Amino acid sequence: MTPQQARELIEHALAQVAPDADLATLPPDADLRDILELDSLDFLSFVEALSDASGYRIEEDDYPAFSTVAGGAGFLAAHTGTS
Amino acid sequence: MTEGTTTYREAMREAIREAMRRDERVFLMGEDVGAYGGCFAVSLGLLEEFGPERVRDTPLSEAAFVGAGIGAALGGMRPIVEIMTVNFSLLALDQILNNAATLLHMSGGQLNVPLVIRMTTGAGRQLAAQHSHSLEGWYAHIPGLRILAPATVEDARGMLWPALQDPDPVLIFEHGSLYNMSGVARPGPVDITGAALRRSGTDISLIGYGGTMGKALSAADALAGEGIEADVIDLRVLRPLDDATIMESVGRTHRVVIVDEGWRSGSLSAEIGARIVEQAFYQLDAPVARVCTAEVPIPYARHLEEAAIPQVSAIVAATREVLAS
Amino acid sequence: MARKNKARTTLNHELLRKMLRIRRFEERCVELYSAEKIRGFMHLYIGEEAVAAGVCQALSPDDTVVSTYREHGHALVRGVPATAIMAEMYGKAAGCSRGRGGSMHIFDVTRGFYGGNAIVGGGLPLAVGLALADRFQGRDRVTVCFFGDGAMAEGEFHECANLAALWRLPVLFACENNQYAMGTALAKSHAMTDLALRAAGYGVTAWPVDGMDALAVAEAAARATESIRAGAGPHFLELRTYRFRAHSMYDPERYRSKAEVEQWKKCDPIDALIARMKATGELPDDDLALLEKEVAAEIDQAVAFSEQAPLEPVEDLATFVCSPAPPPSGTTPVSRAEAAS
Amino acid sequence: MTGAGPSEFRMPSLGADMESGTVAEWLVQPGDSIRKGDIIAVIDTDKALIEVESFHTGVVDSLLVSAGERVPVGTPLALVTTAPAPARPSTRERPPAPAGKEHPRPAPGAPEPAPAPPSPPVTSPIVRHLAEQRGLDLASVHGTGPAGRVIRADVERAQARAKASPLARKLARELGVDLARITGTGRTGAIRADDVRAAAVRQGKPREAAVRASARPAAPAAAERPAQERRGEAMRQAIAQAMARSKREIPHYYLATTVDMSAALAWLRQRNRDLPVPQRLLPAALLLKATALAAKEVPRLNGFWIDDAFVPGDAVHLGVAISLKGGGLITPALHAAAGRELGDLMAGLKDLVARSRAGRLRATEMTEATITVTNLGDLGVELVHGIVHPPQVALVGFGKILDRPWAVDGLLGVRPLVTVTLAADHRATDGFTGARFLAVVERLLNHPEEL
Repeated sequence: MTPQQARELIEHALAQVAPDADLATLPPDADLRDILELDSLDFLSFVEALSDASGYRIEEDDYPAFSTVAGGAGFLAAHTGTS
Repeated sequence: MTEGTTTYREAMREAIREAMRRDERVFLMGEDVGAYGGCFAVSLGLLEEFGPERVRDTPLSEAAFVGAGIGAALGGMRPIVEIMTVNFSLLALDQILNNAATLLHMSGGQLNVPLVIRMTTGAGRQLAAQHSHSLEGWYAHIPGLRILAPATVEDARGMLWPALQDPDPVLIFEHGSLYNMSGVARPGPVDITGAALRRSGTDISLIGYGGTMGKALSAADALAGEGIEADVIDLRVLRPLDDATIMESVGRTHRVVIVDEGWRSGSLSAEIGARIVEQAFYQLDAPVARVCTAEVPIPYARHLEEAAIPQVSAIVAATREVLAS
Repeated sequence: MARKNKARTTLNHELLRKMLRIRRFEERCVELYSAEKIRGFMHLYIGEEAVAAGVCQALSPDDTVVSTYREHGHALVRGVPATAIMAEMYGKAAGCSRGRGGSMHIFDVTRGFYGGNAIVGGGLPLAVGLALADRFQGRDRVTVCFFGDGAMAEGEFHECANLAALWRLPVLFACENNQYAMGTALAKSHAMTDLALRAAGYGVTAWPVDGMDALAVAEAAARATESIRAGAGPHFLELRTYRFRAHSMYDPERYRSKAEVEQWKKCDPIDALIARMKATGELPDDDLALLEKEVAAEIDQAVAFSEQAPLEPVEDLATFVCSPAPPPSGTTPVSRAEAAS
Repeated sequence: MTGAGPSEFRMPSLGADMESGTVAEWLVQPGDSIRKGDIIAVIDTDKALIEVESFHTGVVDSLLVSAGERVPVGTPLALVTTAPAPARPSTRERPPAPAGKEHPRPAPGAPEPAPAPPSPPVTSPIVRHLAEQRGLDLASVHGTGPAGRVIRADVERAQARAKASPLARKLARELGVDLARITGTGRTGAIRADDVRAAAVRQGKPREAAVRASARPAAPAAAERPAQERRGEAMRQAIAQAMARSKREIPHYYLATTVDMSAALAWLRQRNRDLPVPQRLLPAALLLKATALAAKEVPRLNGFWIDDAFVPGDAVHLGVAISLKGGGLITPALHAAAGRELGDLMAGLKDLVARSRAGRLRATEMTEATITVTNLGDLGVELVHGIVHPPQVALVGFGKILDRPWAVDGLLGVRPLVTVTLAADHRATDGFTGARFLAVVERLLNHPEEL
């Protein structure tokens, strides 16, 4: 998928765990846990939703890449086939 | 009797003597109160001190001399009328109920009846059915009267004077089993408006008066041996009842046993039970229990009489029952 | 001219005035009862006025009276204001018993009038006690106790006659023998109908009097009270009289014949006295008219007063059950009761 | 039919501070068959929207309070007929049908003069049917209708009433305890005050709850403010009350120990690798399980201090401190945590957190915790000095799992460490007991396979 597609997937997943957040204004390099006040359970839910939507199983070792929107989009784009 | 103590009988006599010394208007009237010294020897020696005018023997005519007491009170005197025993008071019931208790109201507040009527009450002395009544509860039914039941030597000594100061009629019921009881009686009046807590506990409220007080306290002692701590309330004043003291106790213990030597049906204990239900229903953690006299005329034979009237064992058993229910 | 007549007052005039006040007052009471202004039991004295008038003629203002439930007459002649009596029957706060007594319980302690006792014989012990108090306090006073022939059957009469005689108390037992205890004729309830004789059996000086003759009653009462004041102990007058009306407002009078009543009405004490006074010239027509006018005015005024008098507030229902002042309190005992020994 | 009578479904007390609640939503209608444990309504407390469950199996007879109505705790909300649910349409028609038409049910073989027996007591067919359904003899029911007629309410009342002392009734009302759920210890089965207190304890309701609650001054007029804001303030008040009471009454002692989490995290990582993402475990699950097992092993810390005595919990119900997104904190219970599989526990935790934040907790979850765990590690906190939630006697705190220098066998290495703290009520236990507890936690975390 393209970084843009990945980004949309991430925002969609985030919307599920942080429904009140204004994702449009979210800086791409902001730490998600800090800015959205996600705890480990929220983060796990986020990963779950994203794994489900992207079809890619995000391992725990991959978690650091998903601390920002940009990082996550890059990771997914890199690890899924570009079509 | 040890030093400084006196008997209930002597305390009552001393109270009469003191009242007659303090107030010229006070006189004692009744059957055999003079030369005989009183049926229960309460007034022994008073005739010698005060003479036959003020220690006045009457014919056997309860209606006349109780009514004359009322009339004398209307006329400015402070009579003490002794009725030998409560059963004879029935012969004067008309005067007590229809005159003493009603005159103030019926006259629109014009006529006070500052009269004291003393009488012996209760069973326990093998006197059989006509001399063993506990009818104080009946009298406590009547508005306009104050009903006192001294259970201690101190109350026997201290209740008479304030009773004579009361502008309204006061009936004092002396339980026949108490006359020989000894104790310390300080001179001076005692309160005649409220009940007294004779013992403090947390598990049950034992409510009694007069002749049942000693039994209630003995029961409390026995219960303490089982780890049950009883509040023991001595009503002292049967009319008007001191609701506050009763409800305060029930509020702490949530359980009640009322001990009443009257017959159960329509008794004072029934009134108290009803008041507890009216005023402290939501404090109750068990039904109100009563230990009353069996509904029989009091028999003569000792074992039958004992079976008929409230006993320590029955109070203990009733308490256990309440705590288990 | 009327003024001049009024000033000429004799014993007969006084007795007549007393009796007329009772008669007219009670006649008005019947009217008011029918109009439902007065309720409860109401017992009328009409026919017996000579007794109240005559006995009370002998009393001084200090003397005390204990009466029965047929006591309007006694109260009126002892000076209880007609306004206070009428207002009481209206159940008004201005009634002498503040509306708590009604017809049967007229009290006025300031006039030594101790009621108004609706228990037959119930007032007798009070009279004995009042006399006993007088003895104790050294007061020179007579206590009159009115009661009916019915009370002579009650134990309280016999106890009290004995007690008063035993203690030689200054009591005048005024027995109004109107022949009926409610609806029971004297002879049907007493084996021995000579009531004075029975009283004498207790050591009480006693005699019968014509209770339809006010003057005779007054003279007997004067003799008795004089003797009592002299220390002779209680006296008993059997005052033979008759009530012209029913026992109470509910009484259909099945127990006596109209003829008997008519017979007694021929002895109407008021008519008899008027006739005697007219015969002697003591009572010109003008005087009688004036007297009637004065009595009517007094009663009119009592009715008017009672009509407009306020009721006792219901909030005050329980006043006068016990005295307002709490009894003096001593120390509250908290000590443990002594074990019975 | 020998079914039990109707039961009142009452406004539950969902916490010691709750005085009243609003029925936010009914999830059942009259005529619906329900089973014990079914969620039948959503209650808006001052804290949250909470799903409340039925304690009875039966048929919803009638709803007594409509959605949006605010009523005091203990107010009957619905009547549930607890007779075995008959097969019938889920929406029951209830017209004033003529006798015998709606419920053609004469007892088999009973020569009953149909349709309406003329013998007393006079009553309506509907009421007769109701009585039959509940196995009630109408003659024994006191009628309060016109001319002593037995009306519906009389029948309902006749069996809805548990045998309980007046004091027990009052306490139950104040403490929000359902008398129908209590077995009385009186000689004839009567429920007494102590039974209610014990039940309240089981539900984690302190004895003084009602007294305190009612003594609290009324909140300022709140009608015009948003519900969220009111709820926030009320929750602050509730927390303030509970914590102030804790600090006032509970003599706390505090213990801490640092646990090397390397074994636990390695085990977890390995396990998570083999599990589908939705079943993945968080370290928190291990910490909770370790706490639950330790509480089971050291039961003196699992329970309540009531009336100067320790009352042990019937199982380990872990109160999990959950911060709400809008601010505030609640500590719902993970029930019977010691006996649950890790995966189950994890799922339970996720569900609990989700429902807490959605305001959909259940009554029992709000009231039955026996020991509380607070985990502030997500926020970077290293050490938690907690305050015990009365009437519980212990609170376990976990900090953040951090890589730190750590000496192992004389050599310095970097290990993931977590500081575990215990705040405990010194009235109930001594430091020795607390130390044992922490030692068990450490041992379990060192041997995650035992979890």
